[in-house]
Amino acid sequence: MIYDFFYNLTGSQILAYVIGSLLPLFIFILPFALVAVLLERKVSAHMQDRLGPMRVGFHGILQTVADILKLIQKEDIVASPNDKPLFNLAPVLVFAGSYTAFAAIPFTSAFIGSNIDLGIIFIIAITGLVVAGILMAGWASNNKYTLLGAMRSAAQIISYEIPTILVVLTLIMITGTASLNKLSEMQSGHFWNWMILGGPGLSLTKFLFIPFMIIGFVIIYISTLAEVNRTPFDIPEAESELVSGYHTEYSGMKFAMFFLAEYANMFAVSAIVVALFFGGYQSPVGYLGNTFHLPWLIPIEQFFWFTFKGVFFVVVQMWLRWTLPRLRVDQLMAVCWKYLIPIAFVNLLIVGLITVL
Amino acid sequence: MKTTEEIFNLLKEKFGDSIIELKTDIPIEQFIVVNPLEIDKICNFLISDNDLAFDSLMNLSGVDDANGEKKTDESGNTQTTGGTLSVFYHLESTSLRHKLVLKASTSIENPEVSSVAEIWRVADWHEREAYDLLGIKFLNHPDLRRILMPYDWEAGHPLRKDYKNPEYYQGMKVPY
Amino acid sequence: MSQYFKNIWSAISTVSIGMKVTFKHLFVPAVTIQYPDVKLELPERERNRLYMNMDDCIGCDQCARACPVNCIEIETVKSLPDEDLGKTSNGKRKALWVTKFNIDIAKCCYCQLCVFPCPTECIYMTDVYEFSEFKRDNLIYDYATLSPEERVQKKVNYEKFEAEKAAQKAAAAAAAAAKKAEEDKAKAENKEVKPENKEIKPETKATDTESKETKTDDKTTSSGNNETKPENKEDKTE
Amino acid sequence: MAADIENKTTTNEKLKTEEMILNMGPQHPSTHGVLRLELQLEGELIVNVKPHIGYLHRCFEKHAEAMTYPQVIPYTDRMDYLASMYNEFGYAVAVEKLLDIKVPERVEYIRVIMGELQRIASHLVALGTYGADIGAVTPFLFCFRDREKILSLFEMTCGARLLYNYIWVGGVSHDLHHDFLRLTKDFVDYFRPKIKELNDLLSFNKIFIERTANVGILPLDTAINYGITGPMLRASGMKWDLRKDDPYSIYDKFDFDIPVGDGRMGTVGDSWDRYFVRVLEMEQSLRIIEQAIAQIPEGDVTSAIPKRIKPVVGQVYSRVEGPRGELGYFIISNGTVNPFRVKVRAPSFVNLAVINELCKGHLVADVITVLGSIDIVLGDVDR
Repeated sequence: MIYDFFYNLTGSQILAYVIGSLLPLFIFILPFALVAVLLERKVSAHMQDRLGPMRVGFHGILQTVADILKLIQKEDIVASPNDKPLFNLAPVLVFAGSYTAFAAIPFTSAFIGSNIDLGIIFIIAITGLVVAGILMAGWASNNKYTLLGAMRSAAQIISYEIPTILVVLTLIMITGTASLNKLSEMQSGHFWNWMILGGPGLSLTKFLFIPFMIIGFVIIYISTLAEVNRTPFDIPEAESELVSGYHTEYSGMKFAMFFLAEYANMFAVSAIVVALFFGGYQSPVGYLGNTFHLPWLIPIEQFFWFTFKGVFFVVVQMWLRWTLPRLRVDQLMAVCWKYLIPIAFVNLLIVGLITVL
Repeated sequence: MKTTEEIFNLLKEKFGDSIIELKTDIPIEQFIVVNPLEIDKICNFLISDNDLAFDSLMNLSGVDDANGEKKTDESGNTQTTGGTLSVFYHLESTSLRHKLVLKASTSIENPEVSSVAEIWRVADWHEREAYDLLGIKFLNHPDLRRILMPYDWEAGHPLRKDYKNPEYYQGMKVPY
Repeated sequence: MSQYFKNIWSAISTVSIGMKVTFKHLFVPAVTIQYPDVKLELPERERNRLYMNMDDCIGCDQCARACPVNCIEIETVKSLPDEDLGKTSNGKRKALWVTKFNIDIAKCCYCQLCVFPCPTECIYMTDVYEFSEFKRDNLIYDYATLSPEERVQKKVNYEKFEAEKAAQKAAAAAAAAAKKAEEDKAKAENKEVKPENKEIKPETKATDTESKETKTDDKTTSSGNNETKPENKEDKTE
Repeated sequence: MAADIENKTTTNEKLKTEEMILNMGPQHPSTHGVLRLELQLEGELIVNVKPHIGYLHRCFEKHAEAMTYPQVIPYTDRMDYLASMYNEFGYAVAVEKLLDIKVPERVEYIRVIMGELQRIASHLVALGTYGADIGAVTPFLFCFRDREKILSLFEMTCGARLLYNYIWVGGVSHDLHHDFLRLTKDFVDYFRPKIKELNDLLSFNKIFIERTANVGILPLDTAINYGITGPMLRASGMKWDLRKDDPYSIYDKFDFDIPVGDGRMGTVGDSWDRYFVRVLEMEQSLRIIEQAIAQIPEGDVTSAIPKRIKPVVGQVYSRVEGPRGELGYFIISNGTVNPFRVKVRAPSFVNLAVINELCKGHLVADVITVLGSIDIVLGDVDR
């Protein structure tokens, strides 16, 4: 829909596409990243009986803006032995990897970056790009600690994509479509139509799906947590061992890129979980727009519900970060290969059997 | 539970002359003065003998006895020659609950004491510290090098009574 | 196989207990205070910056001796007998001009060992803790109340007085020596009559009296400091 | 077919992988101070750990020879700066044994209360930083919030928060503040449920157990041979606490038991045991403080402080149970006002020597776990 609007406006297809997919980047993600950084510091502070940033602006509202300004004017140190081209390319790759994922996420029924059919497969493929960026950063900083950090994060992200794909397969099997947009439309109506509760319609299979959908949700939530390097899987930037892993040597704007990429990734990942299981932009309790017959109000409400659910899961990620200690590298692999993948397989088989019924 | 005298007599007839004397006049603690080059045989016996069983070495401390004769030559600064460096071993048996203090003193010119690091692993670092701060060389110590001072500190051993702080250490002024 | 599921179950249960604890703490009021705006009020025995009440100080150097890091430097000049320096608050007569009294607060280790031996309790620790400086030698607090010229002047006139006294003593000694010389001569005539040793004894006694005499007048001048030799352990209980 | 399998193995030998030397250098977020660990790594597996110490060496023993006996006390504070009350306690007991003076009853009780409060504060730092090393930051904040209460108790009595110079030879510098006993009682009641909360959050957390159980196992005989003392020795299964086995001061008046590691979450003597023994010890210290508050008599605290300490020529070795282990003072006096030689048997110095034995074959992350469980303070190691 947005695409047609730009097409009429600019007349050229490519331009419309580019602007269409770039729109979420500037209007939503950058402000979100600012808010998320402040939110994390405030949530972690109150969980630890302290106040968090209180000085810049009322109750520290402008703290992240101050951080960004500081990072912009900070000197961008590039150590002499560093491998310069790789060193400068790494943050761009990580930044690009996590932002292109937003192209396929449906914000509202009216707007989606690019409505491709293989939406979810595209997102998982793109997040693979982040691994290349991290490896580059680790290698180019010419520092033993960052090399260790990069090796660990490569192993971690790649091995945690398998459980994600398995759970996505179960969903594709049930709904028959890989496009997130169609998936969100299927989960319309009230919250009992959401995939977590067995998807639309009132058949027996719907109730049989519920336990497996919950297991699927838990697995995908844990594995996406690992993909974003959040505790308890934040080993690549384990402050206590690797002195903050692959982005130790970065400073100034490059570090800001890594930093914002991490928060954008957090939202992208929770947006995927929301789109897959919690009805994307559908509201759980019906739309005011319908009751007052104002059609233009619906997309705004949908946008509100989408961000509300997304931010809710981001806060749960933060909550996990400030509660749990960190797993060791081999335990991390054990959790993935011994626990998540077998359970995801069994889940896939059983759901397959049920759909055949 | 054995007192120091019983242990002294036991050691005396076992090792004969390498046990020099039992000192009881110094208040608070009596100790047995031992020949420094025999110390590892004595300690081997102390740990292996089952009614002594000194299985834990509490503390090993090097002391500069500062008992050399002072000679003030014409320019007025005093030169101490002679004198001894001694090493105190505080042993304890955790099972039989009795304690023992050994003293081994060597001359200050070439202070040599045989190492007990093989018997009690705790002695390893204590002996390195005694070497580092007092210059007592421990024979066949697994890895005798400085532990607290910088590895290339040439200005001698700080805890000696006649120690002077060097003016510069690798270009940095030492006394602030 | 059962261990497998036990692991999963214990992982989920302990993680959720932990999260319950942190969730509960979201609603616990914060314990931290915003420092520059809100300042913690300190107990009255607080030990931060040393304060020196100069007009009570008698220059006895007890605090400088008690300090483990020697961060107190005191120089005193004896006052002339005629000068009156007034009394300290608890009635001790002051006899020494304190020409230099500085505390290097950068070296001070805040152990309060100097406060206890002070006889007139003029050095004590206040609860001021914000006294950082840009230059390090601003941290050397100079408490002496005499202006620089007065200090030099005090020293000068004390030397002058010292020189006078020495000259006076020399003159007296010369006179005594001359007097003694005549005595010897007189004694020499009637020496055969009295035995040898009695003579020596009065001899030595004479010199004793003479030396005692010189000691006495030192005492008068420095009576200030040894009369007030403080009984060094007078504890100041709160 | 067999040929290429065969030469594949040979290329393997040619593919010589040499070890990587990783310097967990003096500035590292989790070495508890300026300690350099030279790790020889085979990939992530540890072949050998060589600790380099001495970065914080301030030659306490040389200072002590230039000071008078009371002036040494501010220097003992700066050795194990997280448990300076107990350093002073050890030094005071040693010199009192040398001078053979008897301290009034009230002073003994004050010293026990202060010592046990300092033990809790020191354990709180140990447990908090241990959680932070493993990755859980929240317990660190909770532990420091509770430690602040103890520091304000100390600040009320002697004016300082970290380095007190409060316990003197023969007594204490100030008498207790008039509402010190009431506030300590409130602290004890406030703190007991907080230990349970710490347990819920960290001690029994599955990930924490996974990270610390069966890591860095210290068998009992190597522990005794390495001279390990304190919570580390008790975690290896030996019931050895100087407060009971070599009693000093009035610890025999209180009943408290000594927690011993029992391998609940792994084998006996692993990192989890060393952590949990400290948690149990905090509860025992609370019991001691409660009994001490109940029985403390009245009396003057500065009566037995000698004016000038000039001990007779002699030597003494006395030891106390510090929060990190056996803290021994070997004092030789030559009859003058200054001690002739003061040698300190520092618990962290001895406990650190065993890190090579514990870390062999573990991963890099485990070095941090083992180092955190040993709980060293570099001021104590380097003196």
